Amino acid sequence: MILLTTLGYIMIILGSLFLLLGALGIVRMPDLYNRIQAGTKATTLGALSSIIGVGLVNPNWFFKTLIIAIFIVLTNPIGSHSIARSSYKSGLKPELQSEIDEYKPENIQDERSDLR
Amino acid sequence: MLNFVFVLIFLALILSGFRFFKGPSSSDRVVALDTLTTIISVLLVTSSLFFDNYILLDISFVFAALSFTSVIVISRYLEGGNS
Amino acid sequence: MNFKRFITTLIIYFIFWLAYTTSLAANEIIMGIILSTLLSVFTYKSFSQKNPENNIVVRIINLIKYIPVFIIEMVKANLDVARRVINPSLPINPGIIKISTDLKSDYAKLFLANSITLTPGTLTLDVKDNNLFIHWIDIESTDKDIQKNLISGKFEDLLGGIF
Amino acid sequence: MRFRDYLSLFLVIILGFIIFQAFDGTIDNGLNIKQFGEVNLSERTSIHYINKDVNNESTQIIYNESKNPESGSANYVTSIIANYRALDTLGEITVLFIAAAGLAFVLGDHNKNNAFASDASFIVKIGVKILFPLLFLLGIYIIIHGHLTPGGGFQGGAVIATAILLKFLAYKDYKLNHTGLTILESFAGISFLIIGLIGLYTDGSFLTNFLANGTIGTLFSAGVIPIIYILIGIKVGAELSGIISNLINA
Repeated sequence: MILLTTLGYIMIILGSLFLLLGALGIVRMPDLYNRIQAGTKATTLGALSSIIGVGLVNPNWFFKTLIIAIFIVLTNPIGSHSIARSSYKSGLKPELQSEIDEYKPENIQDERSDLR
Repeated sequence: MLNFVFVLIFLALILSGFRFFKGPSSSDRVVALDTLTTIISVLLVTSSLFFDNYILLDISFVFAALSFTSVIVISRYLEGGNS
Repeated sequence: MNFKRFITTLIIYFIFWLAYTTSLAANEIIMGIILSTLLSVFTYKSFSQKNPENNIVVRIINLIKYIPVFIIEMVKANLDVARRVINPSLPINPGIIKISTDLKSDYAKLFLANSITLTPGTLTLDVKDNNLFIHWIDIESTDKDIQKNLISGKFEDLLGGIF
Repeated sequence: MRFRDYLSLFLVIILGFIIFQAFDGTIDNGLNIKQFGEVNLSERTSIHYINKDVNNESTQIIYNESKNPESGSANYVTSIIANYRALDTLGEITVLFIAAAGLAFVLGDHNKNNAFASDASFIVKIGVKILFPLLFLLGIYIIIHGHLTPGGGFQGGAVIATAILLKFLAYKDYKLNHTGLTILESFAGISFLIIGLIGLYTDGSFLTNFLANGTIGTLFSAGVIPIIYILIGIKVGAELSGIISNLINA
C-alpha cells in the first residue's frame, strides 16, 4: 500500500514537471508548429502521469482517473492536429529551410471544390 | 508534497498564460488555450486529492470535454475564415 | 441487426458507465445496462467496426502489446522535447513529408495519426486516403522507406492487429 | 380533427379534472376553495414551509445509511433547485423554451445550407465517432446522478448538446430531426406539470415530493427529484441542440 502511494506521488510530481516543460516549450519554441509539438507531447504525458498518479494514491478512484486520462490522451492529439491543419489552411506556413513541403495545395487535389 | 506540485502547476499556468496574451497569431493563442485547459484539468484532479473530494473528478472530466470542444470550434472557425 | 457488433458496442458502453459511476451497487448496474442498451441500439452502426480481421482475443492481446510500446515512445518524445526546450538553438530542419500506410480501417488510421503526433519530433497534419502528411522537425532522410520505418514502423503491425 | 387534436383535448381534460379534484374539497388537503375574503393568503402560499418541522430530526444524517431524511437528496443544491424551488425551475426552463422558440422563429427554415463548406478533417471525423457516445453517456450520467454528484438536468443537458455540437462540427451533412426534438421537449414539459399536479392532488401543494425518499446516497432515492431532473435534462438537451442546429443551419 505504501509502495502504491509513493509511486503515485512520484508520478504526480513527474507529471507536473512535464506540464511545466510543456508550458516552457510553448514560450520558448521558435515557430507555431514547433510550439504545437512541444505543447501537445509534454502536456499529454504530464496529464497522463499526474492523473494516473492520483488514481494510485487513492485506489478507490482508479477507474475514474483512468477514463479521464484516456479521454485526455485521445483528445489532445486530435485538438492539436485540428489547430495545425487549420493554421496551415489559413496561410500560416512553417519556416522551412529544406523546402520539403508535400502538403502544398498544388501537390494534392483540393477537396473544397463545392464552395458556396 | 502536494504544495510543491501546485507550485509547479501554477508556474506552468503563468508561462502558458504569457503565450496566450502575447502569441503573435491567433493560432498561437489557441495552442496556449489548449495547453492551459489541459493543465487546469490536471489541477482539478490533484485538487480532488488535496481536498479529498470525489466530486472534483467529475468536474475535471466535464471541463476537459468542453475545452476540447472549444478548441475544435475555434480551429474550425480559423479554417473556414480563408475559404 | 448485426448481433455481434451490437453486443460489442453494448459492452464498451457499459464499461464507460462503470468507469463513470465507479460503483458496483445493484441499482447502478441495472441502470447502466438499460442505458447502454438504449444508446447502442441507436449508435452501434456508426461506433463499431464493420469486419475486423482478427477475433477478439487476438485484438486484446495486440492492444496489451501496443500500450507499452506507445508509452515508451511517448517518454522518448518528451525527453526530446526537453532537450529542445533547454537548448532551442539545436539544429532543426523542418519539413512536411508524405508517408503511405497499409492500414485499412478508419480507427486504425486515427490511432496511427495520434501515435505519430505523440512520438518524437512529428506532428500529423492531415490524413487523406492512404497518405499521412507529417510535419517533421528534423528530416533525417528523404527516402520514403526509411521515413516510413522511422515514423510509423513500430505501430503499424500492432494497430493492424487491434482494429 | 386529427389524432393529435384528440390527444391534446384528452390531456387537457385530464389535467382539468386533477386540478378540479384538488380544489373542490372532496379530499381534505387544506386547499379547498373558500369565499373571497376568507382566505388567509399567508397560509395559502407558504403553509407547508411554516409547518415544516426540521428540528424534530434527532439523529444525524449519515451518507448511505439514513432513510427518508429531509427532502432526501445527498446534494443539497439539488434539493433546493428541484424540490423547494421547483416552481422557479419550471419558470427557468420556460425561459429557455421561449429563447429557443424565438430563435427558431427568427432564423426559420431548417433546410438552408450548413455554415461549413466542407467536412472536418479525417482525424476529427473519426475521433468524433468515438467521442460522441462517450460524451452522450457522460451527459446521461450527470443527469441521472444529479441528486448525488454535482450537476444535474441543466448541466447534463448542456453536455449532451456539446456532443451533438461535435457531430455538427465534424459532418457538414449532419441534420437533427426537429419533429423528434419537439416531441421530446413537449413530453418532458407535460410530464413535469403532471408530476406537479400529482403532488397537488396527493399532498395539497404543487410539486410536492410525494414519493418515498429512500436511503440517502443511493441511486434510487430522493423521491421525485431524480425524475424531475431527468425531465429537465431531456428538455434542456433538446432545446440546446435545437438552438445549435438553428444557428449552424442559418
